[in-house]
Amino acid sequence: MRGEADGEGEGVSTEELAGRAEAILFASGEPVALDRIAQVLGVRTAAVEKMVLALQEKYNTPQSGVHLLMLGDSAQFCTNPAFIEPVRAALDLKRNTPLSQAAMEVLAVVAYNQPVTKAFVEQVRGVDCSGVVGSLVQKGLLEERGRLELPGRPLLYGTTENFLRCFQLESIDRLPPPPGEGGQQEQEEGSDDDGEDDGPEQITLDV
Amino acid sequence: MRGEADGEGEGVSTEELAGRAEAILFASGEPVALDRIAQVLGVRTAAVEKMVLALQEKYNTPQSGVHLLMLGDSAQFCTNPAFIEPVRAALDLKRNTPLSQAAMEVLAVVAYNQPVTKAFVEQVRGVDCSGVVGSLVQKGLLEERGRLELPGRPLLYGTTENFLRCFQLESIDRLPPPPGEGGQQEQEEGSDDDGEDDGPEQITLDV
Amino acid sequence: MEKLQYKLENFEGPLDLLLTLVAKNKIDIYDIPIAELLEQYMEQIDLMREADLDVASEFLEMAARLVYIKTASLLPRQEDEEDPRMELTGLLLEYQQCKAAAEKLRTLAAFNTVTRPPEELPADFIYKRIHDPRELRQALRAAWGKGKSLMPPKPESFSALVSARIVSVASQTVYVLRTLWKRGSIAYRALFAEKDERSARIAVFLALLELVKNRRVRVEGEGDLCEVKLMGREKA
Repeated sequence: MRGEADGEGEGVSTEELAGRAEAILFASGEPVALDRIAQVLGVRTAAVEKMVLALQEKYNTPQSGVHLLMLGDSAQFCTNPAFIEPVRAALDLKRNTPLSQAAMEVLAVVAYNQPVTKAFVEQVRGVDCSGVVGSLVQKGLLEERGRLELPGRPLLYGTTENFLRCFQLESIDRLPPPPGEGGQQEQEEGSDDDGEDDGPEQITLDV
Repeated sequence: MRGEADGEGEGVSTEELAGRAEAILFASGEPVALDRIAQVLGVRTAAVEKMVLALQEKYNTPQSGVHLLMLGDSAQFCTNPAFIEPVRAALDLKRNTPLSQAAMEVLAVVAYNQPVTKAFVEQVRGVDCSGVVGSLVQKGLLEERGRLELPGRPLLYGTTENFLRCFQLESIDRLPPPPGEGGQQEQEEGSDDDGEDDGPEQITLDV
Repeated sequence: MEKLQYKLENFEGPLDLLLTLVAKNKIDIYDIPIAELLEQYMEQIDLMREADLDVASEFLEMAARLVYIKTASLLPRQEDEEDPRMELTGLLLEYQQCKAAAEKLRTLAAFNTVTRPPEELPADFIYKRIHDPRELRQALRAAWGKGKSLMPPKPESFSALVSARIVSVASQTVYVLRTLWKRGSIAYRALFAEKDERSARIAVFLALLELVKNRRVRVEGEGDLCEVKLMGREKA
């Protein structure tokens, strides 16, 4: 086994050479130059080209999970693009962790007050929200909605269609009425709903 | 995309399902639990087992560059062991330095008694093992397995799927029977077959 | 007994050294001549010291242990009492098994396969979990109190530094109860929402503790969803 690496292609069957090429291509996540394979296997590049063609014939069928691509003078195995969704589902679910409490709060503040600036959200929550807002945009729950015509022209944020889907809302008007607490924001739209006995006046505190 | 994750295996041909499984295994690179594949494809784990067996039949030939391994309840693609030299040569991989005697001893104690605490390993070997355990975790041969509900809540360690691959085991049950007690070195060979009752409990110490 | 010259670095530990001595001298592991073994063991340790090498503490610990076993075995024993050497026998057997198991594993070790790095797929970050819309309401409620209590202090609040008003716990007990009489329950944070002064917040907190202790109110839930409820009167 050892000697072969330094490269004498003779004495080794074509099938075995093709297997070696296949192993090399598989193990490398990146494209591998055919030259390089030829050098390692101790054969001509033309022979490697032939092997790659044969491998492509074997792999590149609609049902195959793996395809072999030629990229210039290199070859690379990759997932059959037709199956990208199940692959994502299998590998990506980690990314779909439930929203953190912080994310939920930011989402709520935006949902009930949109469009709003990040500064507004931060004022309500009293903490920096850049990271959370960014990740909610990435998750497709918030989106940019233009800029506020104020010094610095801060970005405005609102909720997305995907947000409505995740929270099973037909439209943004169907948000549950906001809690009255905190005293000042409730005018927005919430407390007009009758059943909410925690209306703003009830929370009025005597200091 | 959504649909597949929640799983409707119906309406999709067996070949296509096998292709999806193949794609998932290929793209992951790491061992993937059959359960996980089943969940994503919306089929039973038994069906995935069948697919994996079929894929193994397709891949695990002497000439194939790629083999499919079962490692515990997971499957993983890797290169055909026969072609390790050309693969190393092409990818400039260093030969693995063989594990030290200390590392082998720690691995042995953990493999036969897992999950175990470091204190247990140290008791058997009579020396501090922190460094060795740490480096085995780093090498991906050992992993943390939660904590023992004892004062100090010590970490528990077990072997990984990578361990199974490196030691050519399909599952941890396939470890050779542990060397028997009373153990002058010669006795081990004998106790291999009949000595089933020298089970791991005899190595077990009370921690 | 045959003289042995080893280097301690060659041993995995004191048990390894002992096993070597046992093997070299063909000692019956179930009937260890402890005095002789101790003597040989100490010789090795002394050689190490002469060579000016650090002797790992484990080796010294084992020496102490051997001395102890030797002493104990000189003392008369009750019939049912265990031979003090048995513990050592047990340790040696266990370690012997460990070494044998390591040898077996070594024969299996191959390291002859290479796996593939995970494919770098463009990630799909779109959130897909389904939530109850009421969670938003809850979150908004939790968010609201926060800003009030965590925002930088208003200029007015600095006047307190000068006038340092002390807020009594009694007044805040009344405040908490009054709030709860009206509402039945309130988010924990909301109780503090309008209390800008530190002394007021402390007083509210102390009042709350007092009320909990006297079973007038109950605090439920955790973190930001924590609710304070009036006891004996559920919210209508």
